Formats: sequence, structure tokens, C-alpha cells
Amino acid sequence: MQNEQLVSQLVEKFGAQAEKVELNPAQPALVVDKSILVEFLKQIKEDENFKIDYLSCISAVDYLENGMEMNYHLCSIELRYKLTVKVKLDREKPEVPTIREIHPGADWHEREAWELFGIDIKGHPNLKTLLLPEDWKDGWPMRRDWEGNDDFVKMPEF
Amino acid sequence: MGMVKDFFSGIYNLVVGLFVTGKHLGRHAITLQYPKERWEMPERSRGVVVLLSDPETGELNCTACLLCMKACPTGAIIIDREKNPETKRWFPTKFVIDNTICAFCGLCEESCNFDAIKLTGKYEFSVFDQSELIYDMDRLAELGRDVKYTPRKKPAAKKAAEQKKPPAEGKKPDEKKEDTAEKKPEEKPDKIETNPAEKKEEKAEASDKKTEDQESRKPEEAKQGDLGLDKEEDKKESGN
Amino acid sequence: MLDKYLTVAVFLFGTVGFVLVTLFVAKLLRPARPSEIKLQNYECGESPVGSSWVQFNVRFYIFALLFVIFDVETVFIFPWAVVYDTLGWFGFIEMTIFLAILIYGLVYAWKKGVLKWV
Amino acid sequence: MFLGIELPQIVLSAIYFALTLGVVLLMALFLVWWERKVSAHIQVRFGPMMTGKWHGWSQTLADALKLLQKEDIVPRAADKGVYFWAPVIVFGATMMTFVVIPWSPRFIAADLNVGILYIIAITTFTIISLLMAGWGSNNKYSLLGGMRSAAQIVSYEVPLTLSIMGVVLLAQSLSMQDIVADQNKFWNWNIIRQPLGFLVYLVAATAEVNRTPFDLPEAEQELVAGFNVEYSGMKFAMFFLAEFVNMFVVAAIATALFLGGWWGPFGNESLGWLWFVLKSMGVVFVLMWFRWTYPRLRVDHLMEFAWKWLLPLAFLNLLATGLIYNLVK
Amino acid sequence: MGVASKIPVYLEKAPGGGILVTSIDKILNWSRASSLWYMLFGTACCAIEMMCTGASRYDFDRLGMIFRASPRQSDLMFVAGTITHKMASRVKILYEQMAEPRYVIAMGGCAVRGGPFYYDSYAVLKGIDKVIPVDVYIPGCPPRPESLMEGCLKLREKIRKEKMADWSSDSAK
Amino acid sequence: MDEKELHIGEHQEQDEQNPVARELHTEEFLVNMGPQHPSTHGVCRLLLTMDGEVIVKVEPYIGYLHRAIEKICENRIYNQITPFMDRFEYVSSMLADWVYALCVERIGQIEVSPRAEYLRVIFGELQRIASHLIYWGVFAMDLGAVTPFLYGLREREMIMDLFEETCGQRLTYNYIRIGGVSQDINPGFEQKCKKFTSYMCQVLEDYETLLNENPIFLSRTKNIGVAPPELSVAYGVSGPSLRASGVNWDIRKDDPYGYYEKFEFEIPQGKNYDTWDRYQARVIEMRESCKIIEQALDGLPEGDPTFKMRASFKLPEGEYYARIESSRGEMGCYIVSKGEKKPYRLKLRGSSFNNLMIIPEISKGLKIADLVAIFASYDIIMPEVDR
Repeated sequence: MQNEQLVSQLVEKFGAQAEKVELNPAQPALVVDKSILVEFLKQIKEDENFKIDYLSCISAVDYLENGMEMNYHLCSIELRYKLTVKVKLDREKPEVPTIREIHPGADWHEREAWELFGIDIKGHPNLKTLLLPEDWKDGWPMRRDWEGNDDFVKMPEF
Repeated sequence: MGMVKDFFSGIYNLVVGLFVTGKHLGRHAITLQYPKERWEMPERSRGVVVLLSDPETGELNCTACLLCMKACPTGAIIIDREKNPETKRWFPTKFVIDNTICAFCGLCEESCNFDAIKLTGKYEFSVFDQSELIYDMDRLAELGRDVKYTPRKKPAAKKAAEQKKPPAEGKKPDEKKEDTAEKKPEEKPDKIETNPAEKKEEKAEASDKKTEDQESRKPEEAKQGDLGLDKEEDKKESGN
Repeated sequence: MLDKYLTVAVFLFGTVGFVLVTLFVAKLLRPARPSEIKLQNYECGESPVGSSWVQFNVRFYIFALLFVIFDVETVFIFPWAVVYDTLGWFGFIEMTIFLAILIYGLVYAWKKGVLKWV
Repeated sequence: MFLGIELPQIVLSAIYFALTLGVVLLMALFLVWWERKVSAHIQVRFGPMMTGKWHGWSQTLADALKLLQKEDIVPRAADKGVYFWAPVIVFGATMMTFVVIPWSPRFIAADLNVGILYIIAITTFTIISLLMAGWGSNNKYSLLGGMRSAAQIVSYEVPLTLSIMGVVLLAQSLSMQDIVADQNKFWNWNIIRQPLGFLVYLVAATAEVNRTPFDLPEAEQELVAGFNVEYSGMKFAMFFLAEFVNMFVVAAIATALFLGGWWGPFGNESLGWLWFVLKSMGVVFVLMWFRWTYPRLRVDHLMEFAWKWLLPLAFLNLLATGLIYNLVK
Repeated sequence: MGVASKIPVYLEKAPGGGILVTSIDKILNWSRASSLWYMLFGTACCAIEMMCTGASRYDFDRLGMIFRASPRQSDLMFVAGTITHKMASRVKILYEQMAEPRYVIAMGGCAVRGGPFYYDSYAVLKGIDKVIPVDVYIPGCPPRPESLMEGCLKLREKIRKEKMADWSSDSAK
Repeated sequence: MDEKELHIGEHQEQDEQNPVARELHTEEFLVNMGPQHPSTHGVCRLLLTMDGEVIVKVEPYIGYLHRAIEKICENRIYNQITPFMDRFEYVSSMLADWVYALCVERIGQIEVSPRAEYLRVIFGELQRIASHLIYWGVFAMDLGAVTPFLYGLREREMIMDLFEETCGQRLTYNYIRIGGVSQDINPGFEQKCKKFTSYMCQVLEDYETLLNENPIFLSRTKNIGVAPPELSVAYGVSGPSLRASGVNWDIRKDDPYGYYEKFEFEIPQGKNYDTWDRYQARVIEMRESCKIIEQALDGLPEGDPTFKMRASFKLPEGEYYARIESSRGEMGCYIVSKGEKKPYRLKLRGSSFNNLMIIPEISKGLKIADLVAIFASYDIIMPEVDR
């Protein structure tokens, strides 16, 4: 399996910094520390062996007491690899460096994560509301513990 | 010279374009003249939701099992129910479908085991007042009166339920005996209202296949224009 | 001869009068319910930012100059065309020279890249 | 004294005017309906069907009546005077061209001896009023639309004039009646003698009346509704009306200059007005056909096309006409 | 000026004026009902069905309805699709900028009352009638083109019943 | 690649060389294009900084259609989510259904019957044609030709007929379900479908005569909005738009799902990376889709394609990012399951989200008409952006 080779190579190369998580045979994931995230993404993009140059999606997940997580779904156009890079975040003060420099397409994804989850994107020059109304004041709506605002109607449990 | 060639090929292509539109000018319009003509709606079409009632007795098929309410992704169905002290069966006292938030997804119909709720091909329901869009039980039953349906789901369960209560309702002659009804009497649910859904699901699958087979053997009755161009004929038929 | 222009004048006053009368009739009929937002300029559902009357580059400045030149030239050609019959070959050659100069001017402008709108 | 001499002339002119106005208004109503029908049938649909019993014949009547009842909005930021006069001028200019339209050998309001110059001068006013509308609204879209209309007039006026020149040369006159009278036989029609001129005229005229592919001033997909974004009610109706009347005007001019005017196909003078109207309608139909087939040009292509293609072609046409005229003579 | 709103008051006093008023009313109402130009505005799924209705198969033009891109020239606004809180103020502006007399059709569940997004959504406006007045509500998610046409025909009926004094008065309804 | 390099539009330099533009003192003005604008295809707002007709800067503002589908889905059981997927991407809802079903199936290791997979391919490709037909029409309309729009919708109606017959709805199908499809096709469907594909191939020829050689159309599309491959990849552009940028990338082939590896089809690639290529890529794709449908119809296996989900279905713990090639590009669905009846987190990735991001980059220095053409050529659909 191509993907497995990739992950083992990556783990080999980055050693202690990257930790392998087996989610699904088709979808390997690596957990990296947020301090090396930018460098890591840069290297796997530029390295001839990996060429992971395409950022599909960034999704933030709120695990409540287990902190938060940013998932970077990447793939390589040329080599057809697929890789998920996970960054664990502290829920009290979630922050992650921006990866706009490497993947310009991350711009709005990061803004969205900031807007809906309250994850502070360090170094992002344009952190303003993207999806929500300009005068939104009711917090981070996609967090699991979001209480709702005046207009929010929870579906009754049947 | 390239320029001259470009010029003539440009003019040629512009003229050819004119011919394409000109060709259509002579064609017959495919338009449906709506209030005068209507398409025949396909059998599966998912328009406004209605409650079906038994053609014999005129009573609603609904047994207030609340499955549709639970299946509804938008929370458009609200049911209140009571138990008939004599027959020990639930029946709905309030059955409201809020058409303003209904998504017409058909999940209620799929979840129903009693042919009680159905999405129909009806579509003309615009109103001047929003509150008129919340249909109560009477309205839904009224809408469902003329809806023809092939009892495709769970006649077994229904039969079973009916047979379970022999004194109250069992008198009426069953003309649908040829169905797969009594094949698995051991599976009949004892308490329909609290029955876990899974059990029924399995059975539904079994009987489903049967009825579908039957359907496929029937001559194509749900006739509907296959391609747009052919709808012309349908239109005329329905116009008559 | 000039009386024909009287017709022109009649047409002029007639049409303007017609339009004004129509507008007046419409004014009698129609409702007028101005509101703050209604009197705002339309800009796709947003409130407009700034006035549109700013100095901006319309970019057909040189075209306009060319237009003036060529339109004046065509005015010169009109009398020539009307009496062409009597001028004969002389007229043709003369006009060829005249047009050649014009065309040369056009080609010059073309080569200079003036005809390219940027 | 003044009136004593001129009164009959004024009365006659007034009658001409009333007649023309009636015809033009009916024509506009018909053209709007027709355009909708043509577009509908090109797009395999029916077009108006419900208003009026037969194929929605009264549709445009209803539209006109409705526009009469619509509120008239003048944006606060608008230049009120310019904003008001633009629709008046646009319709005025359009109507004025009817002075020299030769409907039949005898029916022409005034056969000016500089008929063609007059028409060229007057039609330009239409575009000026579009510029006024665009500027006066103080709306960015309409301003861009107005500017585009100015760009258009700047570019297409020259080839238009030059393409007409060939006809003038053949007829040796600027009067519309003379030019029509000159085309007495089918093979004398200027479309036969001046095919290139006709082509240039048709294209330039399409641009002059802002029809697709040259409908940039009101490009719906770019500028919402272009110069008339802010106009509503009757003022908008004036623009709407003028657009269609204008279309008829250029078709009528094309008929008079190139298609033999009121001459029948067999050189017959009888029923001249009918032939004239029929031919004009034919040209109008072609313009409609263009509109429902072609995409729109971009503004710079529009200008380049005028200067790099139409203008040289018009020059070529003029020179060739002069040469052949002398040779044949 | 809205003189029209006063015409019936005076005319009805005159002999035979009542008949005259009703016939004028009838003609004007007919014209408004037969020439509903709708604004080219749609937000979500319903907009696609609106497009389909405008297209060859169903053809709005048959009813005399053509689209105008500018609200100034349109008589009818289809609120076709979900309106979010962010969009609501813009819809209000668009509605306000339409020239009177103007009509609104709320098309589809979302516009009527939030539709499938009524529950659990923090962003969706629960009914466009909280922002602008609505004339006709069409249920459906999305409504079929025929439903949309039926709604338009309903609206036409409504317009046919209008009184001159109402629609042409200078103060809002 | 250096980011700075990406930001320089080629036309800006031209602008500075032009003596007229340099000498005249001009002011820039702001124009709002949208939320209600005929050519923003929904409720996108582009704030344009303009210098006359020329665009200096484009700033997209989105979120006017943000309906919080992700939030809603966290509160629905798995079976109830499909209807929301229909509304997440209503122009190709069938494919949106598919990506969700695929994601759940991959997490739950649910087997799908071959017939269901074939039906998915058939309906997915029909949906792709339907979507591209809208694209084709809207693209032509944005360039000013209205008639193609109606022709495109006419053909689309035929696909709608096929859909409606099978699943009962014209737009929100709720057809592709977890583990299968909701209903088997009606008898006679295959013939109708074949009839349609052969008709479609003929019609495409008409389309090409109408537009492809039209000099006006060519001048409006050729060399407009050039997006080089590096730029496209950097911005995460996907689908036909990416292929038009000369990148050979089609998820149907490169990350196969369904039974796509069984079918033969070609992937068009652009050479000039411009608007014309993006347009052409879609037109070719329609042809290829017809081919796939025909192959799938021929090989349609017997069996029962339906799969009844129980209301109490619990997805095993796990997470997966599933992606499919929707008609606009990579459509992704990321589900985190904690073994409950409802997904813990559901994230949707619409291809237009990224495709929209590149538009400001490539439309600098162009005219407003070009912006309209570029916007249309990327086939931006707002619900996908805003979700």
C-alpha cells in the first residue's frame, strides 16, 4: 500500500516529531506538534520523495475535555499520496500558526476555523468574519459546548 | 493573409451560429402550458405529504407508532396519541405536518410500516397566509382520500396487527389475502408502538422485494414521458 | 426650402410634449412612497460606498480624438460624394490621395498601439 | 403674419407628426411583443400566451399600462435635471429621425436635402442621452454603462457614416427620397451594388442601437442593467420604447439606403409603404436573430473591431465604389 | 402625487362613476397582474427551480413575466431560497429599492419559515416575513415549477382584487 | 513557490507602461458586485476596486448562504443527514449524497452491492451532465448569449425527468444512501437513459457549432484569466478547472471510489490554462460522462441495490476524509465518529470554496466583463462555499 510506505517514510524522516496514527488503512494520519507544523508541511511539499503539494481541506474538531484538533487533509497530485496531518491544540487557548505561506489556499479554511471554533491563527493577516454576519457576537458556534443564541432553536428530541 | 482568413472564417462561423438558432425557430415549443396542461406525475414523486386511510373503512392507516416523527430530519411531524381502551391500540389524536419546514425527503414514508403516510405527486398548495401551511390531521386525511396506492410496505405487519385483535376489527373481510401476509405469523409484533425499529426493518425488506417484483411484472402503469421530447404526447393525453 | 425645417421643429416640440404629457399622466396615477433606503443608489443590495462621480480613466481618450479627426474628414467627403459624377477621374484620384493620408494616419495610430485599449 | 404663411405647413406637419407618433407607438408595442415571440421560439418556448386571447397579443399593452402605474424613483444622490431629461431626449431623438423616413413615394414628413446628414446627427443624440442617464443616476453601474455608450458612439459613428457615403456617391444626393428613387430596379438596390457597405452599415447600426452583440451599455450580466439601473416606471418605459423604435429606425434607414426603400421587388411603386414596412421588419428580424444568437463583445474588442475592421472596410468600400463608378460610366 | 387614490372618492359621487371606477380598476389591475416583472434574485436551491421555471419547459414569459436585474424595474420579488441573518438586511434593502406597487412571493420552505434549517441552525432567518411583507407563500423544498406558477397565478388573482385607493395611495399599506 | 510571485497580475505591468494610464490622474472607486447580481450565481458579494472599467482589486465576501449545515448534521442521526447533503450542493446533489454515503461506508466498512455502485455511477454521471449543462448555459449567458442558457436547461430537464422518475424529486434527490441507493430503477429506465445519452451527444455538436467557433466567444474567453498549474494547485483549485490548468488530476481515476476504475474515459487537460480551457474541459467531460453512462448501463448487474438503514444505526468509532470528483471538483466530507448514532463532527469541503479563492488573483487588471467570464468559468456555486 502506497500510503503506508509514505507514512513509514515520513515517520522515519521526522522521527520523534511526528507520531503516526492509524485511522483507516486508506487514510494515514500523522500528529505533529504545532511548533513544527509550518516547517513540516514545507518539507513534505518540497521533498522530492513526498511532494505533498495539495491541501484539500482543513477541519477543526472540538473534543471538549480532550482539547481541539486541526486536521490538514493533504495529498500529492503527482504521487497520489493522501495524508492527514493532525495538530493537537489546547482548548483553553487554541492557537496554530498559519500555513498560508505554503498553501495559499488555506486562507479561508483558517479563517473559518477561527470564526467557528475560535482557533487563533497566528500570523494570519486577515482574521475577520467570513461566514457569519459582520456583527456576530455570540461566540464560536461550532464548538460542542456552544449554548446557542436568541434565535437558535434546538430540535426537540422525539 | 491570416487576417483575411480569420475574417472570412469568423463571418462563416457567425452565420453558422445563426443557423443553429434559426433551426430551433421552426421547432415546436416544448413548453408546458401549465394551468391548461400538466405532466402526469411519476408514482414515486415526492410532493405534499398526506395521510392515507383504508379505502374500506375510511379510517386512517396510522397507528401512531411515531416512527415517522423520529425519522423526520427536520422535525416537521408532530404526533400526539392516545390508546383506545377497548382495542388497546394507539391512535393519533393530533397529527401535524408543518409544510413550512418539511424537506419532502420521503424518510417518513420509508419509515412507515403501515402505509399510513405518503408523499404524493400533488404540488399546488400556495397560500396567502403562512399558518395555512401547517396541516392538521383532517387536512392530511382529506388530501389522502383520493390517493391511490399499492400497499407495498408491510402488509404483513398490518395484517398481523389486525389479527392480533380479533374481536374489534377482525370482522371485515380481507380481500388482500393473496399477499404475503400470513407467511410469517410468528414474527408479528406484539406491541407495535414500542417495537424497536430494526425488527420491522428486516421484515420490510423481505416483503418489499416481493411487492417490487410484482410491480415490475405489471404493465407499466406509471406512464411518464421518458424524455422531454416525448412528453409532448403525454401532455396531450393529460390535456384531454 | 427652410420650411421643411419647420416640420422638424414640429416634430421636436411634438415629441418632447408627448413625453412630458406621458410622464405627467404617470405622475397622476402612480404612488410615491419615498423612503430612506429607496432613495439610496442601487448597488446590488449593498449600501454604496462613495460617490460614483470620481475622476477615472475612461480609456478612450485617444479614440475620442481619432473620432473627431475622422468625423471631420467624413464631413469633407460628403460634398465630394454628392458631386462625384461631375468630377470624374480627377475626383477619384483626389479622393484617393485624401483617403490615403487618412488611412496612413490610421495605420500609424495602429502601429503606435493607440488602438489597443488597455 | 408669421403664422399666416406658415400655418398650413404647421398643421400639415402636426398631422404628419400625429400619424407618425401613432404608427411608431403601435410599432413599438408590436416590436416588443414580436421580439419576445421570436426569442421564445428560438428558445423552443411560446413567449407571452396568457395576456390577451390570441398568443398574448396584448402583452406589451399591459406592460405599458403597468409601467404607467409604477412609482418613479429619483435617487437622492442623482443629478435631478440630467436624470429627468435623459429619457425625454432619448425618445425625442428617436422620433425626430422619422422626419426623413420615406415611407412611400409621397409620404415623408420632410424630404430634407441633407437627409442623411440629419439622420447621422440626430441618432447621436440617443447615445448622448444614454450618457446623461448614466451620469445623472450617480450609480456606478449606470456610469460605466454611460461611458460604454460614449465609447461606442465614438467608435461606430465613423464607419457608419463612411458606409453610407458609398450610397450617397451612387445616388449623387443626400436626400432620402432621391436615394430611394435611384434604386428603381431590383438589381439597382444598393445591397447588390454595395454589399460591403451594407455589411458595415448593418454592424455599425447594430452597435448604434445597442443591440447584442453590442449591448454593452446595458449589459445585464455585467452592469445589472447598465445606464438605466436607477430608472423605473415611465422613464424606464421611455428608454425601453426608444430602444425598440431605434431598432426600427436603423432598419428603416437600411431599407431606404440599401434595400430599395418603398420599391417593390419588381420595380413597382404601388403599395410602397407596405414594402417599406415589410423590408424594415425583415431587417429588424435579423437584428433580433443576432441578439438571441450571439454573445456580447467586450468593450475593448468593440472599439478595436470598429477601428481595425470596420473602418478600413468602409474606406475600401468607398474607394472601390468610386473606382467602379468611374469605370462603368 | 398619487392622485389616483383620490379619483374613486370623487368619481363615485358622480352618476355612473361607480361603474367607471370599477372598470378603470379592472383595466389597471389587469395590466399589473399580467405584467409581473420579477427580480433576478435567488439565494439557494429554489433559485435553480426558478431558473427552470423561466426556461423553455415551463416558461414564465407565457404569463408575461420577464426578469429584470434591477429592482427599480421589477414588480415582483421571489425570495427563492434560504435567507440567512447576514443576507436578511440585504434582502430588506433590495425590497425597499423596488418601485411600488411591489409584491413578494416566498418560495420554498426556507423563505417561508426557515425550512429544513429551522432547527439547530444559528444562521438562518426563520421566515422572510419577519423582514419584508409577503404576499404568497409557496411550500416545497424546492417547489416544483408548476407550484411556482400556481403561486404566481394566485398572486395575479390577488392583484385583480386590489382597489385603486389602496395601491396608489402615497402612504404605505 | 514564492507567494509574492503569485500576487503580481501580469496586466498591472502593462498598465504602468501605458503612457495614458500613467499620466492621467485617476481615482479608484469601489463597486459592490453582489449579493444580488445576475452573474454572481447566488449570493456572493465581490467588492471591486475599479479604475474605470479595469479591476484593480477583487475582494470576495461570502457567507450570505451560510446555513450551518455542519452544525445541523451533528444533531441528526446518520440516516437523516442525506437530505441536508442535497441542500449542501443543490446543483449536483446526487454527488453530494454520494460523498457522504462514501464517507460513512468507509468508516463503517459497509459493503455496497455492485448494482448500487453501478447505479451510483450512472446517476452521478447524469448529475454531472446536468450540472455542466447549467454551467454551459450560465457561462454563455454571462457572456451575453441568453439562448444557450435555455438550451442547456432544456436538456437538463430531460435528466430531471429521469431523476424524478427514479427518486421522485427534481432537485433534492435523497437518492444515494448509506450502503446503497434508496430505490431501484424503474423498468425501462435503461432505454430512456440510452436514448438520452445518444441525444445528448447530438446536442453537444449543436452546442459546439453555436459557440465554440464563434469569434466573439473566442475573443471573450481565449487568454483570459490564465491560471498556471502551480497557482491552481497552490490555491487548491480542483475539478475541471484544475484540469484546465494542465494538471492531470481526477479523483475518479487517482483516488478511485465507486466502480470508476472499471470504466474507460478520458480526462481532458488544458493547454493555455485560460477561461476557454475551463469551458472546454466541461464540454468534453459531458461527452465522457455519456460514455461512462453507456458503459455502466451495459454492465449493470442484477441484484438489490437498496439498503435499509436502521434508525438505531451506530457508526463505529473512526474518522475519515472521503472525497469524490463532483462536477465542480473535489467534494470532501470529513466525519469524526465516536460510535454514536450521530456524527461527532461533520465537515464538508466544497470545491467552489477553493475555486473562489483564486479568482481575485487571476482577475487583477482585467475588465469587469472578464471577471464575469472568469467567475462563470470556475462554476462557482455559493451553497458549496458557504455551506
